Amino acid sequence: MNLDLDETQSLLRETVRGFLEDEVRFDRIRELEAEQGWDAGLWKSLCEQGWLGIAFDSALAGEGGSAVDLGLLVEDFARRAVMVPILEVAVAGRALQGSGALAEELLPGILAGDVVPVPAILEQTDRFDVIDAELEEDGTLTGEKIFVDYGQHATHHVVAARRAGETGLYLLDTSGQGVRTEPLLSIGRTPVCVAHYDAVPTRFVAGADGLADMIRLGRVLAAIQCVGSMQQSLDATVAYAGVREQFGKPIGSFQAVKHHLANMLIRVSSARLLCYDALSALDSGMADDVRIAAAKASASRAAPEVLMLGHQIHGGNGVIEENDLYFFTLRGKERSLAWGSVEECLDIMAAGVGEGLDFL
Amino acid sequence: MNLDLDETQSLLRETVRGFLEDEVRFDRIRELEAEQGWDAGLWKSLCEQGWLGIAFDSALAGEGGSAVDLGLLVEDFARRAVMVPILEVAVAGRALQGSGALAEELLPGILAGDVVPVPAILEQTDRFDVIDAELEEDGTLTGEKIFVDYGQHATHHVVAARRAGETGLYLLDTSGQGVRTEPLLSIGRTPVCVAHYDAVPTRFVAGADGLADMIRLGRVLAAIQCVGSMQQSLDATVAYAGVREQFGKPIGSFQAVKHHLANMLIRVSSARLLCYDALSALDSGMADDVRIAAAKASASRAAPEVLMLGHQIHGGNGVIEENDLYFFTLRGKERSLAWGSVEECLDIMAAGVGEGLDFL
Amino acid sequence: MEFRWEPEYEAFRIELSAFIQERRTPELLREYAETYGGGGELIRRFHEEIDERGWMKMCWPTEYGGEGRSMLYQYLFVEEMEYWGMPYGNLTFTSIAPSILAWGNEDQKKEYLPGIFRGELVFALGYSEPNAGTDLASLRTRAERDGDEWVINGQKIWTSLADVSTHIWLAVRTDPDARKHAGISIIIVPTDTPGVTIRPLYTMYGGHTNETFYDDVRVPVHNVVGEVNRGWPIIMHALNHERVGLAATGGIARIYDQLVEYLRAERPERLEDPVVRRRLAELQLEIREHRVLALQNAWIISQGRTPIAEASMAKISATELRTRLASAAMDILGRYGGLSAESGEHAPFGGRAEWSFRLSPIFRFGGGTNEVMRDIVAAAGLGLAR
Amino acid sequence: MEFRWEPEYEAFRIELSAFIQERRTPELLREYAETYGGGGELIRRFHEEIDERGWMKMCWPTEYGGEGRSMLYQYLFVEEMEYWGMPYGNLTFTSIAPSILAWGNEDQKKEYLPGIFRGELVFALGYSEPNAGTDLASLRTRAERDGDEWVINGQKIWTSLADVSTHIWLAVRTDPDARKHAGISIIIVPTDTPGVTIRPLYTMYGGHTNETFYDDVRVPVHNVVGEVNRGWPIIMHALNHERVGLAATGGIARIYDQLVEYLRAERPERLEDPVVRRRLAELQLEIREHRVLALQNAWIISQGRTPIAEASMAKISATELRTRLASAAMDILGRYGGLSAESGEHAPFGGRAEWSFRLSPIFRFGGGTNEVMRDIVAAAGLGLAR
Repeated sequence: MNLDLDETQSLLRETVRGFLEDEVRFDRIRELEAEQGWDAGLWKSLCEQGWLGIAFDSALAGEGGSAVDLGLLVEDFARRAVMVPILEVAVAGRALQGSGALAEELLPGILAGDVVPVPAILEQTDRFDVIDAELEEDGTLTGEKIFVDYGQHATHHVVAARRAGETGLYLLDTSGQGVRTEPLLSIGRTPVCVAHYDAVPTRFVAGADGLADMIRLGRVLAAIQCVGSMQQSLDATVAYAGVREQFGKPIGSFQAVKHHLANMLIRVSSARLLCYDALSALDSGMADDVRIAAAKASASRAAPEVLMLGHQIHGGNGVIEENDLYFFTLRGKERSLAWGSVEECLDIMAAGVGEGLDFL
Repeated sequence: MNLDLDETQSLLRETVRGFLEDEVRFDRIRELEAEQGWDAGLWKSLCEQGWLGIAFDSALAGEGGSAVDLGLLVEDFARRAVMVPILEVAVAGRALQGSGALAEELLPGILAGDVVPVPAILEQTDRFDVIDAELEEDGTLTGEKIFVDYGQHATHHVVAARRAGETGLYLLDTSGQGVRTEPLLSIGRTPVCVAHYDAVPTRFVAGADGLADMIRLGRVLAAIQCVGSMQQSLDATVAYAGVREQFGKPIGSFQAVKHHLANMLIRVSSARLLCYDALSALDSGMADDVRIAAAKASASRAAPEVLMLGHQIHGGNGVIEENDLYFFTLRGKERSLAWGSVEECLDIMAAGVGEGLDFL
Repeated sequence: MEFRWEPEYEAFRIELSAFIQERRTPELLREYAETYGGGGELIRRFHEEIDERGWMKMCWPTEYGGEGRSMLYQYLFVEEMEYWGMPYGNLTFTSIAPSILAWGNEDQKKEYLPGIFRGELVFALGYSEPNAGTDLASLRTRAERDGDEWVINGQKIWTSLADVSTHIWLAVRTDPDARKHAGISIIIVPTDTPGVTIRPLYTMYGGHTNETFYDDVRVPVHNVVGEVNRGWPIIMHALNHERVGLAATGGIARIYDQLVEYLRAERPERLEDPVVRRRLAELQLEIREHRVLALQNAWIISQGRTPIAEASMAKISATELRTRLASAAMDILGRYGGLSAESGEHAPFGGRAEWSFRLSPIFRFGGGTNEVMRDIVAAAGLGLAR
Repeated sequence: MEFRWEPEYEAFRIELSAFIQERRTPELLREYAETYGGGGELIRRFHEEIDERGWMKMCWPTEYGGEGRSMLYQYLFVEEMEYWGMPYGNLTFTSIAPSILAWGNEDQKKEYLPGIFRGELVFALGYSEPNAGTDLASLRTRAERDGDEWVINGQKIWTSLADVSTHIWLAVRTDPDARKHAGISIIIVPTDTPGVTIRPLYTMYGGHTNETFYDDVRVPVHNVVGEVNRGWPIIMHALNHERVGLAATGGIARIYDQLVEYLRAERPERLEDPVVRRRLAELQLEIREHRVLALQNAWIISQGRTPIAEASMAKISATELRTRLASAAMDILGRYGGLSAESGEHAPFGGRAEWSFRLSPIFRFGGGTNEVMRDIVAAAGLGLAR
């Protein structure tokens, strides 16, 4: 048991935060939002810093492969609302890691920032357990995937599909013929699309277990992104409550405002701890779907409440685009829906009800 | 549309409140709680006042038969935590009203307070839609009913039972052979029992419609009892917050306490309005099960929150038996379970989902 | 006590609903979305038709051309308009017009009311300043008398609609030496008066509000509403009416109905899921709980009484439900729930839930923060000391 | 960062659980219920057995007979005891003992600690007075020095366990002229000292607490803990430890487990109902959300740091969940959920949910009201001015 960051983790956090504060201007994010772009330059820099390697184990030229470390990185990126596919490339890349020749071929490019693979799982039903896409006998894919985050900017999609009835993950190259992406506009304002595939060649990445692992990690990291958004909203709101005066005193001295802030902290703290609990379980191979779902359900359910309390305390100043607060509100709510909404995660927990509270 | 009390209603309320304040000492209720008794003397007096007649239409020697008026009466009785079967006799008596000869035989006694019939509906499953009790061919009943409020003190039970597959209401005399009651102790501390019947003769009261009407009225009146408990808790808490001082000022001047009280008022107001909305619909013959269930769900869900906020503001002074607050906490929560808990009422509302919000 | 709409109310609602259906064209809705109800030919024509039927004035005293009908008609009118998302003058109609009726002089009533009813006059509310939000009495924009004119200098914020309005209902300090709540007046400023500058502030809900700047703005002295330095009660009166509008159930009920309709048409298996049905039942319960508070409020007004605690309760209830409902609808819709209108056919019912979520914060602090509303409920509703 | 219990912790919990199962007799539980942990031969014997295994002192410094183990062991110990509803000294163990260790002199440590560990000494907490609840510093019970003795006069309320305790941990005013928080001392008063009168106050949860009256009660001067007039930080320290106990997850988790077990055994059709399963999932989520706050708290203590905001957060979270859980369990059980233990076999799992509901208010204001806890979270956790 260790709920503190270790020395390496503290150093990582400090370095990442410093870098992001220096490199990421919020106005740049506003521009990217407007053009539905992504921050390709920043992606290259962070790859140069070697941070992406945190997602991969060292045998394959990565730096670590600890899910907890990856969570710390993703949380800090969420706190700066950075417009890069850190979650997507991390989970797609980790799935590729176990694929032998494919891993050797692609990982160096991924680590260098040139190869950008993202997962493409969901179909029209918006359910992680309904995969109808089916490969042809020649291994090509014809069909559609929806809610492909950063899909229009990725070099590769790691798609969930069936072959001979078995579900698995398959890699396809988006630069080849037959791939068309149709952008969507989602509340989070990060790039997302529908991907249409017409006889696109694919390569095998992993089987059903690989897909399940990808969903587990993606789910907790999306929960961590909610946490990052909430924390940022809380920090901004505490700062604002300290300087904004009404009735001759800072609004932070009103008990109602204090209690809102205390409630925000309680919710964020619970959600964060459950996320790192789940990531830690992933690292030790003790993750079960209920534990993963609990982390996501907690963050997803807390997010709209916490973020809207932030707005309540900010008043009108919080809703104008000149203020940075809205990034976190919109991203946080979007991430609460991604990788399993609170409804879907509670369904998973409900399926496990009756197995006893052995988690104490 | 008229959300105010009319003159007769205002007068009734004033008279009833005055009477109850004069006649009902809380210490008497403590004694009755301890012995699981009921306030037979008070019952006689209220019958002498003619108030029970409010439940019945005038053609049958009653006074009115308006469900709204009955609701006002029941609310005030709940506000004084009076230990009499006002709800039970009202709904049982109204069911008897349509039974011709039986009505003529019993109603005078009911109005005089000598005949005390109460409903006996629930069986082991605790569901209003599962009635398995079945009459023998000779019309006698052998079986059990549970959660019979005031059943050990009643002269008659109006039981829900089947005969030749059809559900209906049947009257039985508890003073005859074959009736045994087994008291239960419920959180509300009002008398309640399991009733065991062994070849007890019965008389037909009403068919399935009569049972459905009984459940509808009983359900809203139980909701009104929750409202009465909540209102009493709120009033006591407002008074306490005005006099209890901490940190050199009344605790009612702390914003957190004010907001608790405001939230209590909002919850009570919604629940009460929905109750009278439902009662009014019963009067105009426009009641549907969803509207009835909504009133009960609202009151049942609000009750524990409101009552516990009352305790939160009362602190230690609220939990000792010397204080009257606990009557309302315990009764309110008990009534939230009676005649359909929030879970059961939400199930009923869920069954009606998709029919559009035509209630605006 | 009786919770049933009498036949004449039912008949009115049916007539109004039919009227709306005939005129609810995509073009009109687009104009409404683009101007926020501030203007456009279609909206003006729609207003005229409403006014021709007498519906704008039906609840007004006969001496001002009204029919003196119960304010419950106006309640039904606003609910129905809000349900269908139609323009009806909004705050100009629900808050400014009654304020002019209550506090304006005869000249002002003649000058403004007919135009408001025809939809020709649109008022923007000039209350808030950068340092005077909920603490409105701290406002600093000042008006100094110079002969027959007031000369106004200062800055307002959240002057929504200013860019499409004809007038600004401006709260100014006319006596800098008086105590905080004294020395404030309401002055009607035509928006095109020289010295008025309007700067848009873009918002997270896709539209914009405005900052407005006043630089030696000159208006005639008779533009003051009520007495000079006695503006505070006028503001409180207008805010109370504003809260009534904020408490409307129509828009909330619509999102719920659209959600159910969408699930029925596009995701029938979701609508059959017992857990989804339970969630919908819970949301419906909350709408019902709110609706009776809004109705109670309207009832009190219709009886000529002034709801204080009740208006605040309904305002709290509506605005917090709005956020919860939008958020829950998105959760039920999953990632589809996050899609904005710009996603076209992929977005469930035009991305309305998503937009409603982005819009929802403003109602909770607008018209007085819900924290102050709760203070008011405790004071006016329960007698606790302020 | 690592959220896994190392094997030695797992082994400890397994050993402790087995130990409890062997001794958890109906007789012991009855004695616990009747004395509230205050005493009785079976409880004393149980304590001795715990003490023999070194579990009472395992986290204590070696110089006081402890093993200097991580306080996480004590966290597991308390959670397991609370889960099974077993006596372990409760506040005397979790709040008073560490206070004596931190503030007492060597004589006091020798005099009290061994007896606490063996369960022979039970302390009642004498903080609150009729007019000094959360505002504890307003206390008026006074102690005046007379030679080698303190002479105590006054009244306390909520002196729970006083009737079954050996000592009262009494907060008194020793300097009436000092400012509010100064001039307070902690004095240990043997319960059988002449002049101490105990009057029971019966409660809605079926047990009783006490009022205690002090009429020229004389105790030796060396019964003061720490320095005279410096009692305030001792009280704060002890309250902080009390909050840790109030935040325990064990009792909450037990109600949940019992509810699920009851449904499985007695109402299997309810446990299969998707809506009931969803409600249970929501409750389980809330327990998980609380449990990590309690763990965070324990972790900070185990690192030798003092949790302030974290202790308050866990206390708020545990105590509000307790009410919600009990209430929700009753709702799921329907009218059966309202039955008290006295209803015998009809009452689901001994009427535990119903009793838990009646008991639950006290935790929300006891040990500092949750309103003050939130003030503390805002101040200590977020740096807002008090």
